[in-house]
Amino acid sequence: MVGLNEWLILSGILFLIGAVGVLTRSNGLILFMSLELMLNAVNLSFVAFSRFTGRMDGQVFVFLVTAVAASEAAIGLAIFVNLFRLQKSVDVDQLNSMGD
Amino acid sequence: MESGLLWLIPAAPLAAFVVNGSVSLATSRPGRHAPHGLVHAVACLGPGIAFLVSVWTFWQLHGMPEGSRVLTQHVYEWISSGSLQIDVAFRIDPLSGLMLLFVTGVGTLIHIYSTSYMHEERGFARYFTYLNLFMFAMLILVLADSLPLLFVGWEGVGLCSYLLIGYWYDDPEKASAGKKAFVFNRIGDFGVLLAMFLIFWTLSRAGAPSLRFEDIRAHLDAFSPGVATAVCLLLFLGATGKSAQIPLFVWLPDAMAGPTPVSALIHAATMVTAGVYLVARLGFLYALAPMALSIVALVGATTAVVAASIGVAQNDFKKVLAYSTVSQLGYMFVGVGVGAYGAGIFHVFTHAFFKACLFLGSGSVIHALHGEQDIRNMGGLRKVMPVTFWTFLIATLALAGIPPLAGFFSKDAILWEALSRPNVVWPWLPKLLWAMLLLGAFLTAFYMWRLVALAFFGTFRGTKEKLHHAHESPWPMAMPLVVLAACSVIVGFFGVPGFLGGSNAIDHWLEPAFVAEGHTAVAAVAEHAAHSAAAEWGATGVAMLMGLLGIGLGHLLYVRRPELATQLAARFSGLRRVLAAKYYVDEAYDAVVVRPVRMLSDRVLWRIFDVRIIDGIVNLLGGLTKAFSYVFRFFQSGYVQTYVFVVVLGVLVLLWRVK
Amino acid sequence: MITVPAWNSEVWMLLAPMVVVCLTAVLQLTLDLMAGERRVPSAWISIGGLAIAGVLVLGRWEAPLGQAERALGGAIRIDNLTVFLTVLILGGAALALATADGYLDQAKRGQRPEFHALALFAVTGMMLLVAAGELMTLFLALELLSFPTYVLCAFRRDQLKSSESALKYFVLGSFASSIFLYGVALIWGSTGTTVISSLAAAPESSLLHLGTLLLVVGFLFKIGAAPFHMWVPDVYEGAPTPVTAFMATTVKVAAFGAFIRVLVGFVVTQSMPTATALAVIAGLTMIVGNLSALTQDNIKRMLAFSSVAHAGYMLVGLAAVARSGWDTGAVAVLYYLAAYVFMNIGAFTVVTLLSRSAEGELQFDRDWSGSARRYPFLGIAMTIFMLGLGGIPPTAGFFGKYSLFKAAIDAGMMPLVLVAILNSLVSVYYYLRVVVAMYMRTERTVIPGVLESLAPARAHVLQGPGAMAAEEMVAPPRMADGRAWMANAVVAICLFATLWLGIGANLGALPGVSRVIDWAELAASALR
Amino acid sequence: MGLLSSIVFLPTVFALALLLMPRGNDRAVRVLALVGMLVDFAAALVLLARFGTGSGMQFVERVPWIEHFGIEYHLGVDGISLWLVVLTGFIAPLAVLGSWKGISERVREFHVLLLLLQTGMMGVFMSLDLFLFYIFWEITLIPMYFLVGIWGHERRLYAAIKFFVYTMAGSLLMLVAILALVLQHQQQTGEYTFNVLRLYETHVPQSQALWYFGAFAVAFAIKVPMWPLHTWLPDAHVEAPTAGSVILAAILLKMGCYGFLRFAIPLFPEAAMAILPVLFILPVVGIVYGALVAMVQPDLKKLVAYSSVSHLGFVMLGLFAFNRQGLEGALYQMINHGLSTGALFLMVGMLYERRHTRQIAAFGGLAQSMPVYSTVFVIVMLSSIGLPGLNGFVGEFLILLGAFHEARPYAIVATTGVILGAVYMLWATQRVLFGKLDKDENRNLPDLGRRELAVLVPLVVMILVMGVYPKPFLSRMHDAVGDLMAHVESRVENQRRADLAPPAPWDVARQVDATGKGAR
Amino acid sequence: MTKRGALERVLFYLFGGLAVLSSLSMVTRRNPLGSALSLVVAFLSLAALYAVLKAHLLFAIQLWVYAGAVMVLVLFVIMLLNLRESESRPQPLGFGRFAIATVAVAGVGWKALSVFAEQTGDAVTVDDSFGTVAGVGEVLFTRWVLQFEVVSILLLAVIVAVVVLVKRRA
Repeated sequence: MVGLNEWLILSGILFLIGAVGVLTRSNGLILFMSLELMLNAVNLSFVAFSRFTGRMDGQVFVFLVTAVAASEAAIGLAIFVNLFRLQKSVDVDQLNSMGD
Repeated sequence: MESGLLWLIPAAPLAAFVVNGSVSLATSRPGRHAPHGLVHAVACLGPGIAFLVSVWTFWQLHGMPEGSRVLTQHVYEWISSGSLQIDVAFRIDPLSGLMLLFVTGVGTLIHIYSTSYMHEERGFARYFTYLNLFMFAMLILVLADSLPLLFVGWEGVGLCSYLLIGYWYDDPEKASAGKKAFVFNRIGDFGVLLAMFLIFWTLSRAGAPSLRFEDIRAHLDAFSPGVATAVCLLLFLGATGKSAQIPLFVWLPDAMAGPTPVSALIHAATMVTAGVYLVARLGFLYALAPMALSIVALVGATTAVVAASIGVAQNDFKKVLAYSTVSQLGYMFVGVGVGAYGAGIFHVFTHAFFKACLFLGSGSVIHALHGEQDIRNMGGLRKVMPVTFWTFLIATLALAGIPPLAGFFSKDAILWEALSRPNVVWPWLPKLLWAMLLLGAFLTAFYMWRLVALAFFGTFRGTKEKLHHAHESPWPMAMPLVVLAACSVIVGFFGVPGFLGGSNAIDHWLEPAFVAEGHTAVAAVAEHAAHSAAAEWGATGVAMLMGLLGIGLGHLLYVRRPELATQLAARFSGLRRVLAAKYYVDEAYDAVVVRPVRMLSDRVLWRIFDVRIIDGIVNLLGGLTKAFSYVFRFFQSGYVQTYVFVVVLGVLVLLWRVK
Repeated sequence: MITVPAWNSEVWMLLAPMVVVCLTAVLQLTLDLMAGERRVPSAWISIGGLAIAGVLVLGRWEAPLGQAERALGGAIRIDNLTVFLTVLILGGAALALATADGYLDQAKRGQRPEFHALALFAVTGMMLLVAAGELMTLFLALELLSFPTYVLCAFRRDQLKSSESALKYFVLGSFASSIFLYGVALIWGSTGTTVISSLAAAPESSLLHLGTLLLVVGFLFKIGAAPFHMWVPDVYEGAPTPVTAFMATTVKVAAFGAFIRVLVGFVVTQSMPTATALAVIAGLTMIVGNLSALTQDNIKRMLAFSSVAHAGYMLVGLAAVARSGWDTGAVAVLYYLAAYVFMNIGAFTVVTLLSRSAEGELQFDRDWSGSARRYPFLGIAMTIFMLGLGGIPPTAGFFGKYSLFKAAIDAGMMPLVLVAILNSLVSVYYYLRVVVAMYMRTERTVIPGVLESLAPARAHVLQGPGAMAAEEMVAPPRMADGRAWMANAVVAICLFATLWLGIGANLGALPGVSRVIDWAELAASALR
Repeated sequence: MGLLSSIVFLPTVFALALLLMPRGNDRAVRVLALVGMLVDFAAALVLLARFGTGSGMQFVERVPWIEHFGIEYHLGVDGISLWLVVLTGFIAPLAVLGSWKGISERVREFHVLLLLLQTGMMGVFMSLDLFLFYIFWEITLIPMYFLVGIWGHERRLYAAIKFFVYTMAGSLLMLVAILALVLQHQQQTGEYTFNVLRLYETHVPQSQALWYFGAFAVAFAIKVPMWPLHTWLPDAHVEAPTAGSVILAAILLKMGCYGFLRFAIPLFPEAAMAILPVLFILPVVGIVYGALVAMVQPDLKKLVAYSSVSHLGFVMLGLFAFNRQGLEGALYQMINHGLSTGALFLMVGMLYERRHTRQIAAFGGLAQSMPVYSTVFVIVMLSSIGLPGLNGFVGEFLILLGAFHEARPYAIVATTGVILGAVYMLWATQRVLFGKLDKDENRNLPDLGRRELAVLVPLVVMILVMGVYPKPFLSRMHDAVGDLMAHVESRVENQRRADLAPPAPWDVARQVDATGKGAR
Repeated sequence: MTKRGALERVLFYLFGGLAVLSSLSMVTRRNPLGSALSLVVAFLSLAALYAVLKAHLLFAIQLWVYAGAVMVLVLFVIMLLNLRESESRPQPLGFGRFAIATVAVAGVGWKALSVFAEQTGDAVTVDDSFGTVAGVGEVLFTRWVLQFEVVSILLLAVIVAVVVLVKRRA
């Protein structure tokens, strides 16, 4: 049997990889994908908890989160598209017109 | 006894001050002129009325039984705070009565004199305003029944002195002299203030908080010897300021920058004697502090000699007189310092007349010579200005202590008292005092005769033009001279000592003012050692001899053999220079006090402490805050991933610290 | 086992305010389609919708928790706290949106209805957020308020700053919501429930602690507490000014409201050093916010950092709640929120009014020199707002700070109060800089911002004596010159509120400080 | 609306009226502002006339305000605040009149701010609720800040900000102390109140009381300003427009002294007594230091500013002496300083209007071209250096006398201030008024005009009256000062009894003082 | 039971490892297209893991929504913007950025994962409806119906939002 701890650790690792991606990739799209990965990592832990407690609420949460993630994708990509129109790039390293 | 009229004495000059002040202000704008007649009339009327009332009061006082000769008037409550109650209340006893008499008398004369002397001045209304104010303040000083009220007059006369010295304010030196006078007086006032606080504190502890002279006299038991000494020395500090004694004497010669009548009135006859008056007024307190008295006497004697020696080397007509005044004030302090208040005040009294006469005479000369003050440019005025000459001569002889003029009696009284009264603190003091005073007497006679000789004898050394214009002064100037000269002859007879067959009326008159009833300590000091009349005769003779010697030497050097004087001057040129430069006291003050303090204030306190340190800290705090601002802004890089990174760091720290 | 919510009228009444706002958003879009070329008074529609919602929600004041709430499984709690916060949100939104039309016209940006619709959706999210009694609902509400806000930030599509701010907000916001969500996951996983009231009784575990921590981080991000504040300045600066006003106020109210509920609901009951942590964060937030604001030249950026600082002040109140458990801290925070809404919307509206061509001339030191002379009302108003933000009597800001400090002292947190005091002092300096610029510097005749924006060829032509006239010609009208009465009215309302909430006494129907405090206390009593 | 409220808010009403006036008519603005100030002064005079003897507060107005926190709108006046109210009323019209010509820009705003400032100052002196007091206290800051910042001179921005931040620093500390005190009171009595009179009875443990007193003291000391927290003052004074300087010197600084008298000392008497040596040292240093630094100032206005540091050192010394003479002297000196320094600033302003410089070196010999001005200047200067017969002496004398009772060494050093005061004032007078009129610019300076006379004559008259006949002023202080002393003494006595400590030397003198009073 | 357990373990490590590897690949690809494809693999692995966890509905949803819709959207945008080697520029923090980020994240991970590692517990036995459309649907539409509605509003808002952002100028 795979223990809850293992599931959680897997979820955690994925989350952390996503975090590293957000931290390091200056390509906006890859950064964005990393964010999606983080949400998915959380989803995994929801499902794992659901499985280990027998409550299906966790799966409902995943359902809801998936919808949110899709929305996030739409919004995020729209923002990128808009930005690309202005900047001809989605490189976040080029984005510091503000800042001290 | 309550008297309803005392208020009139100060009020009259005050009213004159108000009127003249208004006139002066109203006509101050260019192109306007104050009416001479009105100003003169008002100006003279003020002190005149005061004089008349004073005479009347004096008469009344005289008519009262000895020992209870006190007239009082409570005018209104001035300051009242808790146990402190200071009233505007007047009190005339024999001492203040006497002072009153000659202050108003001489004052009136000098007002009259001034009407002529200041006739050409554009600002004469202002002059009389100040002069009237001075009379008011001086009368308050004399009439006050408490120390604070006396202090009002005390500072008031200082103010007027300041204003009048700086009367010709457009001359920076004159304005500066006024300031100097005020500041030196203030140093003295510092002492007076502290003395008042100490007295009040002492009396508070004794359960009788007050600053009235009567109350102080009634609670002398409250003063321990130490406190009494402290109070007396503090008061004496005030006296040295006002009466130009060492170490605060340097302002008085400079004060000659004022118009000459002012010098006569304020810086010779009245104000400068206020210090003596103060010591005499609180004589019962000084009696508790023999040490303080001895110091007073010693300082007085030293001043007498030092000032006289400086006077020898001065060439400014008025400066000579000024040093003479300082010197004579020293005599007065010796008088009061040895406990002979009567003698001291007697000298104040006589000095007022002959010194005023001398100053007015000098004014007459200066007036005639259109402002010439250097005696080296004078000479032979004897014939041009006979009235001035003769009155001046009389006054000079009086000052030199030639019998039977006024100065003789008073000076002799002091000399004798100084010699004859044993000193409990320093037994050797009487002889030393006597010797110094003799030296002073000799020098006085010498420089005075030098002055007379250079100014009135010989031939005129100034320009022809000046001689041509020189003339005898008009009657408003001449009349006071004559009156004062006459007084210089007469007033001495009020104090003819017993051994000369006199009754020493002044001493008897004044005595009740100095004695605290039933106070043993006072009695102990006041007790005369028994001396034979022969000794008194001898001492008097020596003193008189000194005066004659001085005159003789002066006559020899400046009338008979002027070349000898030149030779002597060349021989002792170093000494001459030191004397002419007043022992470099001014320079010493400048180097030791004025410059360092100014330097300290400017360079250290202001530019370093205030601006650099305090403000520096304030600004540094501001600057540091701003610097931190830039530190934080450095992290606000504008890169989104930096922000994410900081979030992760935040989580990291929270995880590791909180969990 | 599973309670089926009875969706009866009672439930609908409960949700009615949110529904109304949501429908208003839809109405905006529909009307736009139907109106064609005609101008739709979008702002008025929004205000109307918000007002109706306000009336509806006020009906729930002091109402007991009914069957309906239980029916929803604790997902929604319309208690006094909700009502108080909702009214604040609605009021703030109405004020912020009232200024939007003028701004958009000036910016020559269409899509006004969409703007309002998005904002109203966000308001729906906020209302839900403050009403949520369950973590998943909280999460959804958070996202519902965030997504439209991201887009609102990017509303000036033509401006790089606008898009950049949206991107930053989006990236960081998503990152933070992931963390938040992870927290929810762990909490649910360790306790089996996400309902706040049940969580209080749940057994503690390290997993729960971890989840709680992540949840709190999510909140701290939303309220802009250090070190999770770094998005604030860039986003506030880049976003269109009315959006900034909207974000800086309503979002903060919503986030703080929810945070208080969560905090008191189950965080403080756990054996974690919550109070200390909050105190440290509060201190750090104040320091970072104030010190960073100190040297800013861009007014919006300065106000952004100031809003960070204000989050710090309010965290002082929360720290006091966490320390003492008394609700005085919560009362203070609620009062402060009310004050903060008015002061900030007022300030940002003045910014809107004073910046020519929308988003120009924000370097207040330079661009606003002497502007109080031409716009005396705005000058006075801005001064009062700045004084208020600086916490100087007689303004709401002072009273807010006063009650916060009082709560903290009550809770025995004197050192924190002293830190706050020092910070107030620092803040006074930069708030006054604005006043200095407006009043004490001489008015500029040539506006560099305008000249720089011109092509170099034309700029040098303008150097000559004709520069003045040319400047008048090329400079687009300030909003203050044109259709700005609504914005001015907003300023006036905020001005009055800022003063009245500082020193007002109860005058008949007009609530004074005392009554508002009473209300805040009633609201906070819902936390017990 | 009660009398006190009228006095407080009449200026506000006039300020609002000014705001409603159409633009452009500066003269009407000035007249209206002047009328406003005069009406306020008249109200203050009514207060003075109706002020009765007896202890306790008079004309009390007490209305619940922010009930939730026990905050009340609570005004009252006793012999301590009475004169400050009257002084405030007296100075304000003169300040308006004094800036009739000097202010030509933004006239309306200027006067609105002056009127608002008036409200704030009046409020400070009348508030009996700590919270209300704090609000008024801070309110005064804002108009002053603008007055300096808008109508000031070259370095006005620096000065204005410095003034504001410096003062804020202190008052924020005070706010914390207020809160802590109120909390303490609540814990002891269960009553949440800001009523000063109630808070007087709060017992604060000494360890905390020292902190609270410190916080209050710093706030007030900055305002006074006490050395070494004085450096904002020269800057603010020099940069402020005339009216600003006048009000700053005459009234605002008194708020600090008043704060000590009404709040800091009676609230925490034990703490004050515990650090008495420090409280004596600072004013004494201030007296000497202020005088020395004033002496070397090349800028006339700065000189007057530093002289304020010195003069307020006297006030504070008297205050901390805390016996009847010291307290009444301090109160008296507050008024004196208001009159004389106010007048000096007005006169410096008049010079500035004529010559656009304040450098002493730019003048000289003005007595020739401006005799009336010079006369007034000299009178005011003499008042400032405490010449007997003028008002300054009465205050200084009482203060030093009082201080001498409590702390002789300090009093002795402080008395040197009398000398130094004369030095710098006379020197400045000499350089400005006397000497040769050798600068062409000064030759044709017009003397005082009718308006300027109208400004200065009331001041000079008061200077004279207060010097010659201080009784009506002092007698109205007696009851309030007595109350204050009784309160503090009983507090300290209680503590002493609790501590079983031997009586301090200063108390012996006080007891003697009390018996002396009885004997009279 | 053990056999099933073993199978589960194998599947867990297989898909778990795949998910981790593909995630790493996603994060480290230089080309966004490569990243996107890696992410698809990760999503698919996650879907498989959902299946292992008996979340059948979610398995499907994961395939449709993530691997399908979201990734198509991403790829579409990548194509639209024609993004290729866009990271040729030196980065502000260079390689250091990667190192620092990893350290920081590892620091967080160390603490968090150690908490996870403490978690024990076995999967509970569940009935057949667990994770099915019917089972999840029942819960969703009873207890979580309000949240469901909220999501619908969210989607509506997002539609408006996206239109606002990308609509061509009128």
